[in-house]
Amino acid sequence: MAEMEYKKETRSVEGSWPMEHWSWKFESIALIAKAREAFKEKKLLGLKCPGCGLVYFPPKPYCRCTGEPDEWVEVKQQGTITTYTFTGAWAYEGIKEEEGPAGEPMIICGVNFDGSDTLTVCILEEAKPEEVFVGMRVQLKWPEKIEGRLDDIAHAVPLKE
Amino acid sequence: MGPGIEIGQVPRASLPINPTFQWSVGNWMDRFYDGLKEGKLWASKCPGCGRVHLPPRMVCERCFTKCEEWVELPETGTVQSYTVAHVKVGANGEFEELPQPEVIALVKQDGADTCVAARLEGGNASVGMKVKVVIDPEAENFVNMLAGYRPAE
Amino acid sequence: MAHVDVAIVGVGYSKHVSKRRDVNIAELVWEAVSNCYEDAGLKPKDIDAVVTGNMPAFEGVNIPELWGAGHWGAYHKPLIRITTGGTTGGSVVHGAYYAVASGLYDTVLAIAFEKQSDGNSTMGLNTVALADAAAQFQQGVDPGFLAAFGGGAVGIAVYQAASYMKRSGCTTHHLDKVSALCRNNAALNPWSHLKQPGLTPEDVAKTVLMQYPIRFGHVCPATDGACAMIVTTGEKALKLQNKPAYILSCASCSDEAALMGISGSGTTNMDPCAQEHCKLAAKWAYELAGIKDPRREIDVAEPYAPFAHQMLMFYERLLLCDEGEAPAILDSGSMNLDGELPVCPSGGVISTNAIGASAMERVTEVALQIMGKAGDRQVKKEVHKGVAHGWGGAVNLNVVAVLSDTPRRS
Amino acid sequence: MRREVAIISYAQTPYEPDANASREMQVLRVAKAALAAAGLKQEDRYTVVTANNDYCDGRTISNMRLVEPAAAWMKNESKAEMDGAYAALYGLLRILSGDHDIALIIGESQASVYARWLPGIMMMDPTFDRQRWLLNEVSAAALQARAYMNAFGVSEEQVAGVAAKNLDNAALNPLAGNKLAGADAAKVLGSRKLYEPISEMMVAQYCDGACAMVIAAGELAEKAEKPVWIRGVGFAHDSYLTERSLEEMGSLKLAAEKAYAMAGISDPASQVDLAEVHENFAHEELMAYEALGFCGRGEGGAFFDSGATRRDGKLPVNTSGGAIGANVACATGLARIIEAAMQIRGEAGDHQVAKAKTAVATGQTGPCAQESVVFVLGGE
Repeated sequence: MAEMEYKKETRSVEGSWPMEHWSWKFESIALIAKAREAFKEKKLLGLKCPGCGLVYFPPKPYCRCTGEPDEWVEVKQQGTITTYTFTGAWAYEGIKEEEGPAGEPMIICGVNFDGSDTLTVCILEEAKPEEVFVGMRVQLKWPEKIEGRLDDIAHAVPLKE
Repeated sequence: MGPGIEIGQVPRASLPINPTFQWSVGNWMDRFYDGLKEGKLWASKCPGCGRVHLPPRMVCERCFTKCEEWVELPETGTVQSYTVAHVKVGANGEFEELPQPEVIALVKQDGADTCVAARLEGGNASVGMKVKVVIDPEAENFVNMLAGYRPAE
Repeated sequence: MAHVDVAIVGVGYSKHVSKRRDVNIAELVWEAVSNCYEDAGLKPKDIDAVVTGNMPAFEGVNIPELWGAGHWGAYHKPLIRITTGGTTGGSVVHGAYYAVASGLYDTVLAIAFEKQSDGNSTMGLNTVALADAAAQFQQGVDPGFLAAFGGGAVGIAVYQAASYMKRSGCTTHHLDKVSALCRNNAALNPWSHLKQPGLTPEDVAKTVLMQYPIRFGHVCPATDGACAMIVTTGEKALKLQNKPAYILSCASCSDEAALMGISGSGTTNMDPCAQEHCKLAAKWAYELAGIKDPRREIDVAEPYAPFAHQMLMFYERLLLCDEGEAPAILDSGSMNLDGELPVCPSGGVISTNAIGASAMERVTEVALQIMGKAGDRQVKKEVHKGVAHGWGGAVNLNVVAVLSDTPRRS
Repeated sequence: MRREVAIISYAQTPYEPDANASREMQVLRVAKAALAAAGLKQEDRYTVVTANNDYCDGRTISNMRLVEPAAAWMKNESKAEMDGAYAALYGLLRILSGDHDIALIIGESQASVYARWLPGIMMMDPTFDRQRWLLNEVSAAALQARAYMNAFGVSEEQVAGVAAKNLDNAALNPLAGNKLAGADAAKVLGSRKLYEPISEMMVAQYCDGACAMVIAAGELAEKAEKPVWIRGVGFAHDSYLTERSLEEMGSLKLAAEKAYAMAGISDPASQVDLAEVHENFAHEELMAYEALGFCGRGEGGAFFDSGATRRDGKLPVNTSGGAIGANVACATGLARIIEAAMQIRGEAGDHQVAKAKTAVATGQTGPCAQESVVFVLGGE
């Protein structure tokens, strides 16, 4: 029996995870649908946990304290940046990027709106990367046409106090 | 849900995304498929305890020895178990009726110590029945080159 | 009730490269397992239980132990599969530690692996959040925004890095220095994936920016690789090794997923770099291990840092210094192989990342340093105690293990 | 064992084909109920071990989003990607180490989320069987059934009889989702043929649900009103289904031997009062009688015919309806442990058996019960 020689490249079997046949259930979609309705009246609705008082915005059906948030409370439209990043090519800290990620520069930040204890992610407009810092105050910027979409609340501008 | 909240029917969401994979079969299965290309059944043999694996395995699990010995097995084998299938699993994971029943058998090739799961032609089957392997070197998917078995007569 | 001492007596790795197309998953793992048996001088018959894990999204195989474990000497043995994403390797070590410490299984084989070339690594990571993406698309979020806000291929790390740099005064130059330090250490480690001897921070600064502040040079590779480890009781260890590495303690802690609320909800984990749960896990581990002052008692650290900033950030969250001190400590040279507290002497996850295995490889690397078996990458100072760490999920899962050359003083 | 560990409390959701709740809310409900029943609050020190599967949940790192629902926020949490009984075993190891005194164990999945038989196909050998698409959990079990029935002359009526027993028992279990009072062998044999000899009613249909359990040593166990002590535990891995004899459940036999040795049981048939067996298919319960030592090799059919395993028999098995009554991937084995504990505590309501001092519960993972875990439980 000839000594076994080893190939570097052996056949590959093709396969998949047909995730299109999976479907998930979310109470949160129903809760956020109510919040999205309120967007049309330019209102932000968070859900307060009876167990520990935390306010989730956008709303969430369960809390880390194992309570089930059940009281709608209005959340302010000013907030604080808790974390951020920039997409697209840009010049920062003096380093000019010849080739960098495609797309025009965008500042994406996590915003904690006053009156809530959670973060939601927004694109910060009317600001340059150098101006952004954790703790920066921002103001929600509604789109011209508010259709009650989740990304109606995805834009903010620096707060002029 | 809390008193102030009633959800009614819980909403659902899904996504038309299917991650794909490409599993390298390794040198033992690659040699198995090379053999089938020439109409041969190559099985790995354990130098430690003599167990013969078909499909071949790099390591004999019984004595944890690398199986670098090979044996070519005859086309005949014995049905260890079988099932008459009335359904198959559809792409969505649910059962679909088969147009007519087909037999799936676990066959131990003469000289092998492990089994191959494959279709058994001819409709009637019994445990201990003698069968012959059907090899299709031109199978569309190489995993089906060992196409199945038919009664040995 | 006296504590059952748990000691590592064998470590085994497979080769770590970007593509192993000459082996299947089970065969790749066999390489690490057989090296481990050899290192320990043991055989499958000596093993009382097997603990295994990987992150199945990368291979698309559900519970690969069912088909593969025969290749690993697990025939007819008790086997349990523990998987927790990025922390899997560490969670598997914890499983093996508890199995021995329980008094029910004296000698346990721990196995962690990933064969990322069998799948698509980016898609594998995406499957962590596709369910939530599905929900968000349905509520009016377009895929482009989701991809950008999700941080693209680098995920939440970009937000974490930005926040950390603001909190600690860490600059992009520090990130470049971390990559250079790790990749040079990796060059001395035969089992590492990326070996770039002589890499300088300036070289790293020239690599393409992926998303602020993370460059290609600050990010780990995708690796095919496996790791195996044998642990046994302190008593049996001394018959096999004159200097076994004891696992003094294991602790993990989980927080709410950072940044991305479920399906669009808000999340209370608002600052992905705070990592309070990492501090808690470290605190618990040090308490169990009897360590009062980690920054003086710990001799070597292997934080899990697939992204450069994480080596400094987790150095702080492992309570080895105060908040914001890590960049200065890096500058002082203390983290080098010849420093007071060497960090990632193995080259770290930024040089080698077979995701399922990586958190175990942090433990095995600390063990090799303690046993004096780390070859060219053995640190200069004498190593008595070390800490190994892993993070996973949306940076909301953390595992810590504390190792020592002496058993736990009860 | 180094420490006496007891089951302190437990909770189960109703088991339904398509629950009107997400997996997160089902986990939250059982976690809160189990903690409350043990008199525990989130501030108390406990470790959490969950059992769930990335492919069943359709979520890689399926435990990542379960941290808050599993009452595991800021807790020492881990996950076994197998049946919930393995999570119970792992929780036990954590307590026996002395590093933990209390463990919350949770098992969950939802058949309404995943493509029913695909996660099982994804378990098959990716270099051969998987894309040949012949082997799935049911066709593999059919090959097992044929091998067993042929080897020991077990009839389809006997297998159907087990399914009928469990469907009838399930009618007395308010949580079971799959029940048929007065079911008989003929009804079962008349159900849709899938892979002979397996017809639809012999299959433990996957459904939605979750269950949780608190186990503890030390103060909480001593203070507990009706602790159910864990006397013995064992688990074992068997070879891939094409590389072993399918005439017996090898891993269950090995696991049972270890658990019995630890519990000091030498003659299970007389020392065990009842069993809750994780039977994914009716024929597996007959095979389990043999693997668990309730009768000799090949005598499972006769043992069933003797009526011993009926609700009023000398060794009742699956009076809860078993997996055929309710089968939640990653939770069914944990539910068996809970049902056995309920019997010992006399809390099994309509399906309570008279004599329940020593009970056996089993869990399995993988095609043809490739991986098995056994618990032996005892009252005071």
